[in-house]
Amino acid sequence: AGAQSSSSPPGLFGSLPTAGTASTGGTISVGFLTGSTPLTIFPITADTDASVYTSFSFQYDFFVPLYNGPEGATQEIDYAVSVGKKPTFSDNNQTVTIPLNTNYKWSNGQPVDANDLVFDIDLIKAAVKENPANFSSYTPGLFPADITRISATSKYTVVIHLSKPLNPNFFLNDELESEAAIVPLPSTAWNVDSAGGAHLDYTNPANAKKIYDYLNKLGTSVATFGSNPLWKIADGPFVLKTFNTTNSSWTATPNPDFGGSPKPAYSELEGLTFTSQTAMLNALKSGALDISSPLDPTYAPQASTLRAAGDSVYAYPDLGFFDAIFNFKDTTNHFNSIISQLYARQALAYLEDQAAYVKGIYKGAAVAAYGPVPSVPRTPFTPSDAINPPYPYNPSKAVALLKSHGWNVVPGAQTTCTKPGSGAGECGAGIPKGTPFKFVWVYIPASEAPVAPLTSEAFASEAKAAVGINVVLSQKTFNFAFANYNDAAPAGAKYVNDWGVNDFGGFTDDYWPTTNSIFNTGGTYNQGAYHDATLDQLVHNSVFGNSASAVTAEASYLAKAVPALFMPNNDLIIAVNNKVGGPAASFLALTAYQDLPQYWYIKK
Amino acid sequence: MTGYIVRRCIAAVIIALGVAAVVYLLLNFTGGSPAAAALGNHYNKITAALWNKQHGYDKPLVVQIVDYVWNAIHLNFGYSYKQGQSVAALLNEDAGRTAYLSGAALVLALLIAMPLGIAQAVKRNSIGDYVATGVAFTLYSMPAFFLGLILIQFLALDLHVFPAFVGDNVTTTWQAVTHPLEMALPIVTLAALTVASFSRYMRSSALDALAQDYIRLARAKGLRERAVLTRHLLRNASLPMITLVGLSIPGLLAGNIITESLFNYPGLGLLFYDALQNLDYPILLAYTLIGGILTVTGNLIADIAVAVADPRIRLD
Amino acid sequence: MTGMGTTGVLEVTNLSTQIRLSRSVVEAVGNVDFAIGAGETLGLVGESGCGKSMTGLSLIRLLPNGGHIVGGSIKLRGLELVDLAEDDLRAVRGNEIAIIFQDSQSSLNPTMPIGRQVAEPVRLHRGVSKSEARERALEVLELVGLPHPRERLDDFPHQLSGGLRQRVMIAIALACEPKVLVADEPTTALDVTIQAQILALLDDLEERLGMATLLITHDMGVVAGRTDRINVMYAGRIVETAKTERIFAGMRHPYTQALLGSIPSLDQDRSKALYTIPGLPPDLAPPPPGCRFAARCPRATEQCQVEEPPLTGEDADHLFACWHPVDGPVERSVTIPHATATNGRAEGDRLLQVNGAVREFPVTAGVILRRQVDSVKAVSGISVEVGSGETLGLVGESGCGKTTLGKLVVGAEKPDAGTVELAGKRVFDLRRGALRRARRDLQMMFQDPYSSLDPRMRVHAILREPLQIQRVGTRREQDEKITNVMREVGLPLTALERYPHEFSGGQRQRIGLARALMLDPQVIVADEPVSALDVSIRSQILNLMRRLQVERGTASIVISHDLAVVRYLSDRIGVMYLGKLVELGSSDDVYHHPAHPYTEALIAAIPVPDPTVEKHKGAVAIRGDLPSPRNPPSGCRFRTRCPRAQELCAQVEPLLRPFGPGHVAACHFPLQEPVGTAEPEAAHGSAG
Amino acid sequence: MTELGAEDLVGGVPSLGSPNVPTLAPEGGEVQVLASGWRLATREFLSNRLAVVGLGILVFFVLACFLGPLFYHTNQTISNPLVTDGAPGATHLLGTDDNGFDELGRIMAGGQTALEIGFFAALMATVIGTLYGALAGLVGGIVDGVLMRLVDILLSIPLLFIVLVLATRYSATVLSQSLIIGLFSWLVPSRLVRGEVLTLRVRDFVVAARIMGSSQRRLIVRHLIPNALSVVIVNITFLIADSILLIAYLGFLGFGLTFPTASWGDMLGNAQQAVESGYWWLVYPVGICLVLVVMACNLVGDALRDAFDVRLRRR
Ligand SMILES: Nc1ncnc2c1ncn2[C@@H]1O[C@H](COP(=O)(O)OP(=O)(O)OP(=O)(O)O)[C@@H](O)[C@H]1O
Ligand SMILES: Nc1ncnc2c1ncn2[C@@H]1O[C@H](COP(=O)(O)OP(=O)(O)OP(=O)(O)O)[C@@H](O)[C@H]1O
Ligand SMILES: [Mg+2]
Ligand SMILES: [Mg+2]
Repeated sequence: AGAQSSSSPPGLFGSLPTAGTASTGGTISVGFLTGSTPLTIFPITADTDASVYTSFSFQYDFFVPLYNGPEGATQEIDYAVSVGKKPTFSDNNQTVTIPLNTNYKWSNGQPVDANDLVFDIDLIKAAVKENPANFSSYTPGLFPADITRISATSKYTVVIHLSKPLNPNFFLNDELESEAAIVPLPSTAWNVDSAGGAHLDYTNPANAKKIYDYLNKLGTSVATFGSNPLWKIADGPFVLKTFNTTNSSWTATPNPDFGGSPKPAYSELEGLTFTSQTAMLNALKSGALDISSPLDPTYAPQASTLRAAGDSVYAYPDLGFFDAIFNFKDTTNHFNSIISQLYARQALAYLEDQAAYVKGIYKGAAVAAYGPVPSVPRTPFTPSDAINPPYPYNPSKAVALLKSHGWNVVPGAQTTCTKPGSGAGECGAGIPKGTPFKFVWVYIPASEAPVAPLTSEAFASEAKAAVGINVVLSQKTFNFAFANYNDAAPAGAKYVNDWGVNDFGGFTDDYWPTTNSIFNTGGTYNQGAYHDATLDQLVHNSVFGNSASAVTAEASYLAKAVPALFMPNNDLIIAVNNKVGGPAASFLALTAYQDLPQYWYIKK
Repeated sequence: MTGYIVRRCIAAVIIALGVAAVVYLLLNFTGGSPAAAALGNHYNKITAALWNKQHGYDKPLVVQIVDYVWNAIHLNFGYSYKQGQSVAALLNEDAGRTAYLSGAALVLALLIAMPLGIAQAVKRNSIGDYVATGVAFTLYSMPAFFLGLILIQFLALDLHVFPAFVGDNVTTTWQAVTHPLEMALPIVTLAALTVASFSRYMRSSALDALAQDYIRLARAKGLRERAVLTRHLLRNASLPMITLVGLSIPGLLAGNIITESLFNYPGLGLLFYDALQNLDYPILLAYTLIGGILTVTGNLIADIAVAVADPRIRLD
Repeated sequence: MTGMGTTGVLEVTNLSTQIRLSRSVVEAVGNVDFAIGAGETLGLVGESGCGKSMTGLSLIRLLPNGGHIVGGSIKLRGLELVDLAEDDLRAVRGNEIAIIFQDSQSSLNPTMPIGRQVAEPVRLHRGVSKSEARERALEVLELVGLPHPRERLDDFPHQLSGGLRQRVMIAIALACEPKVLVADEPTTALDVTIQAQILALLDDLEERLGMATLLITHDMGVVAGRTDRINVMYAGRIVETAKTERIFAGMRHPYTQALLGSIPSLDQDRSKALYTIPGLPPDLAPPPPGCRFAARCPRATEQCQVEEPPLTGEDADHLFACWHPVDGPVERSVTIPHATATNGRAEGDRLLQVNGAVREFPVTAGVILRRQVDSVKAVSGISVEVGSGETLGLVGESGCGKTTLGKLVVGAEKPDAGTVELAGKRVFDLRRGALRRARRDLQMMFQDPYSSLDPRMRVHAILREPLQIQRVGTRREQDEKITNVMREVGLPLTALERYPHEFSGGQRQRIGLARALMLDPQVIVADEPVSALDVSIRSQILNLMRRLQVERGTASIVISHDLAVVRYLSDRIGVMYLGKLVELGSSDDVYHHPAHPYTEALIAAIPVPDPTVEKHKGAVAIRGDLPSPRNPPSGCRFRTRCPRAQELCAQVEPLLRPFGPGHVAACHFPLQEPVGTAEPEAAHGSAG
Repeated sequence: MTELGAEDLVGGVPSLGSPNVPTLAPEGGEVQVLASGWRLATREFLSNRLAVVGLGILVFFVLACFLGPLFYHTNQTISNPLVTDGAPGATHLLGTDDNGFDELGRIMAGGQTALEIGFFAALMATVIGTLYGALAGLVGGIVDGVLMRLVDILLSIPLLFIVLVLATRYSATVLSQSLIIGLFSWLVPSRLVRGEVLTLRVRDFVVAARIMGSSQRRLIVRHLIPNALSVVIVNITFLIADSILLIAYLGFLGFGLTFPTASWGDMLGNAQQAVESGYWWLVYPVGICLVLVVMACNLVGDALRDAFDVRLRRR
């Protein structure tokens, strides 16, 4: 099955730990950064906790999700670590039948069955009804709002009826499998609304709400994580043993009732907290920590020292994209009109020397990316544009493009529009004569993303030196930029003219990498208010259509349309103490924020 | 005496209330929206208005300030939406460790600075004095993180004398106390921040005292030099230090932010630093407020201590 | 070469002490010889900076940084101290030789109870227990006349008045019954009344304990009555030594002569100028060759410039170092031109009139908003007047309100009640321009010549400032005026380009005077014009002021705690006590026929530079300290220290009653019978 | 017995005439030739060897940072990802930084901004503090009480916190950093000036000027300000040192200046990572520069204080 079969994929930075031979016993420790320590153990995760990936890997150590992935470096569902088997779609893609594995059982002896999945979805519905922010994977109109009925048709089969036809790939990969995924919950034990209270009928929405409120309250109360008997009813490879509230470090022991395989061979899994990546590395070097959390690419140069200290260091990107989004509403210097012009976006794209960024800034720990679906890691949906970029680095092409559209290009100074108008060879509608090509570029500080300032600075330098485009850099914290330099947020209106480009980070893709809600008109994350009818249709196909290649078409279109400046897809660096062994795939999965600690062991 | 203390305390309370109001205003002015922070992706006009109403952010600023101060008096500093806990609980968790770190650093700084300052004053303009002055100035001019970095690089990573960071086994204050080796570098870093200014101050204060006639008189009585220093000089020269210690509290707290994040030590400074990255306003507010109150209290205690220790200060 | 043979407890021969500075070496003491026998008191006098203190400090080798003994010997009953090991020397310090430091106000450790400070040397040298040492401390504190010593053992120094602190200092010195006591200016910082008490105490103790005492002072009056012998020091050398009476009656060194001649005495003829010594003592780093006094000596010849005179004399009992010795005191005969025409005040001439002036300073407390909790009654209803051309003197102990009254007169303070009128006009009720113009007529000269001059202004700017403010004259006229005034006060024009700190104290005081004169005021208030100055400089300034009084005819108020100074300069004298005017009259009346017991006591307390007078003075008339001006005693404020006080004094406040023409005093039991009854006007202090 | 007659009057003044004193010489005596105030202060300052070293360091860095780039030409505006983090060598004496800028050139440029910010912030703090303190000290009473309590309150809020919080909202430029630091560090100078004004106000020379009828304005301009100035000047050096340190902390905590400007503090911001990555040249040279300059400011300030003090003491 999945995890054991992967070997070193192309584009891997460094080398994976060797498998060795397993011994029994011992402790393996995993590092966390303060600020991304587990905040919730109850697997229905609210928005406020959702960007903290460790909450999920922490939860999944104890509770096996319906669908989990990826399979090593392959961006697909790994059925070996999922409760569900591959579902079938029927009735014009409106009925989904999900068969469950029969080998999982709860610590209280109950099997993990269809009711447990129904229980989870009922609770999710209750949570969303209370406040959409309670379920971080919620997208308006989609899961769970698109479910009309859900029923357990047999002990291990669940049937879901959808209100409208959905692309099966979309429903499986983006809705049933996603970060804050669907996790079957112990419906016979957790269906209570108070400690020792009566077991309630959770199919009654009122009860579901009560149960959700109760569990959610306990699930975010870190002080009782370690002691609450509810959380000991687990079906995952581990059971939480202790949780130290002061620094959120924790220990877990193998779950004797774990129905999957392999069963953990060592006796304790430990989560340790560090205030910085540097502190974590120091701990690794001194042997106090076994497995790091994903590190920034700026740590790439340290690979050699770490290796010298006897650690394995490897890096691989997560599926997703980084982009600096254009603000199509920024009227400062008519930037909205300029950026609406495809040629202007193309010119900017030509200025990105991604190869140099990867080499000089990412120190090799990244791959160039030119669209929402990167070339690495490879998915079945990667378009050819991802491999052969439509606008590779070429400043002279940028110059030529601008010149041919009526701009007076003055490298090193300020390029201005000399031929206003919307005809051919003219700047475009709404750009008066003399308009400077100039905008504010917002990026986040090095303390939050070490490369962000550097790539922003490199781009700004190039734009000015080569084409005379003036990029005014402005640093804002992630939270500030995300909440305010965002046309899709209510607070954004106040700041709409404060920014032209927002390089706040990027998005993680689901295994069906549609940009629904990111680039489609009205999408909740369409922060720059990009509007393109063609794209809207393509996204619609990806979500509601039936084509298995819809998402490739969408990605290919976006790579050419440049709705944002795509940035290199950076690697997540993982360092592992050589004493730890395991199948390569289990280590590769770490680069996608997936912990599969059951595969690891202490080498003999 | 009691009258003085009572009056001084009332003044401190008024200043502390002022601090709370100013801090609230300041953070409000910097334009953080707690609703945006709390609601995340689902932040929109309607949810925000609802949320603001629920949490009292729709009231006039003055009322908000009064409410905030009122709640702060009751040790209720609000709720951290990012961390999902009441701020008071978060602070409570970390306060002990930070107090230990700062306290130990302060004590260490005093233990070094007081004898050093006196020795420098007694042997002034000697080679030793120059060297000590030079070192003091260097330390005083060194950003704490730079010093910490050098210490980590040389003492921990190169020479392996101390651990480079505070390990996971130090989670309670008591553990911090019982792991002196792990705490050595953070304490030294933090202490170095203050030891320099303390010893400079002690030196000049000791120089002043040495020039006083009562020192000459003590010698004229036939006292040994050591007795002159311990019985007559020490107390008089140390009096100004009390005030300085009170004044050094903000510096220590600021140093905590640096030191704690540098050495992986979970304390208030780190809490603040994380909150800053997350724009976790309730924590920012509370920490700044506590910093202010500690400063006020520090000054208050220093004033009272000086009054107790210095018989010249008239208390009526 | 010593005059005392070998019987001395302490014998100092050929002592030389230097202070090494970074750039120079100060030869503070050079070839000094003296000896003191048991029970004997040796006086060491001289101007400031002549090496008196260094001599005293050399005896126990407690010199300032860089100071060390470079030669000679100090023998304490045969024990050589100069090269004694530090440890052994410690056994001598505080035990056999005790010292009372100059400026003793800061000699007590402010954070240690006085009992422990007194007990400290006892424990150290006697090796006794804590409680025994405490008992001894009690004993000596009683000995030095500290009232209620048992209760005060645990007091801190700041809780004691200056006089009591000095007593504690003496107690510390005497705690181990030393053989030798060095008293360095033991009374300089104290008021005359307290000084008299302390000197009497020292006298008494020397006699009872049989110590050898070295009494260091610059005040010839102090040594006159209390020493057996006097050494006169100048620029690090002993220039003359003899028995006290002989020094005063038949000094041979011109310096000694000048020193004595420049002190105004109480019976000084005001028409005669004071004797002065020109210039300043030399810098001792290094000292000039030849006779060190030569540069200031009227008798100096070629020889004096190059050859240093040895300390010799006709007999071993009177030695002096001079090539051209004088013979006895100088006859003061220089008359001040026109001075004889005493500026008697014409009846009804009231240039300046102060009516019932009251000034109380609030005492505040509270940290946030300062509340007034009490007030210092600095001036409590004083009425005086000054006629044109007349000089009024104000005397009284420190803190009695003299300066405050002076400031009220010139408008530097606002009275809380009462008025100040100049030529019948209430000038300070005027506004703006009129007020500014009125201010021309009232100027002040300050006590501390340094702090009264802006350290960042050149003299030229300082002198021009009043003219600028008052918009008097063109630039050229102003410069002319400045030149004239500079000449008047005797300063070279080169001084105009300099900053205040580059001047000596006397020169600064001249600048202060010049500034006061710039506007040709009608009244000048001179607040302690000479108290910060050395004797020789003091007489220069007094002569100058006296001359200007005569030449310019400006009315003035002279404030001083020194009755002799006030008497020399004033036509009339007012005596103040705790914010009240207790006596007012012509100088002669006040001095020769005082009506108020306080005036009498004050006069009696002043040490007179005449051994015969001084040695036969009676007991100290005033006891105790000045009460706090925050809550002055009821009734007569002097009653708590008055030997004549009775019931009545506590209940009824005495009014000013006439005792002759222009002579009033406020006392229920005066020293003489009042003439007539108190008229309302008299009660306000004007001459009736 | 010596008899003195009217003929002994010298220059119209009675005195014990000495043959050595020429007639018509001023009786006040010649003015001693003492060193002037500034000379004294300078001598005192120069006698402090550490201070001279400090001054030398300051002068060196000011020259090196502002004139150095004229001789050592480097690109400091166009970042070049291809030559990032290069080790020191012949083309780049101190290597290159993570933008591919020449580190030595960067140190000069960063020194300029650090010194500029330090200076501007100090200047602003001084101006505000002086005016505020002078106002409080002169007006006195309730106004003084209120103004000073406000200072107490602001002083109780740790400066680093305020600046950090503000920095999350406003992006940093040389001007804005100077402004923010300056706006929040005037408190200490205001206290100093107020204290100084309070003592000066009752000094006799001010009383003297008042008695002459001087206006309030003249008092302030001619007497109070010049005399309070030494305290202020001395404080400026300390303020500069503190400001440079403060921007270093801001840089470390991630709130440095925007590209392509950088100050030493910003450059040290990533020190921890750079050291661990083995890029020592990005840390120690700039760190040493920063420490040296801050130390030099402190040394000079210390010595100035002593020098001014001695001058005032030497009456
Ligand atoms: N600490 C010192 N350092 C350098 N020179 C000093 C020091 N103390 C005194 N002197 C110098 O030594 C000389 C003698 O000083 P000393 O104090 O003995 O004078 P004095 O006669 O006691 O004067 P005064 O009446 O002012 O006390 C003076 O020239 C003085 O300037
Ligand atoms: N500005 C002031 N504030 C408060 N109290 C004052 C002030 N000026 C003077 N006093 C007090 O008023 C009283 C009288 O002071 P004043 O200076 O007039 O006395 P004085 O006779 O001149 O004394 P001295 O001889 O010491 O100069 C003293 O107790 C003094 O402490
Ligand atoms: Mg002396
Ligand atoms: Mg006075």
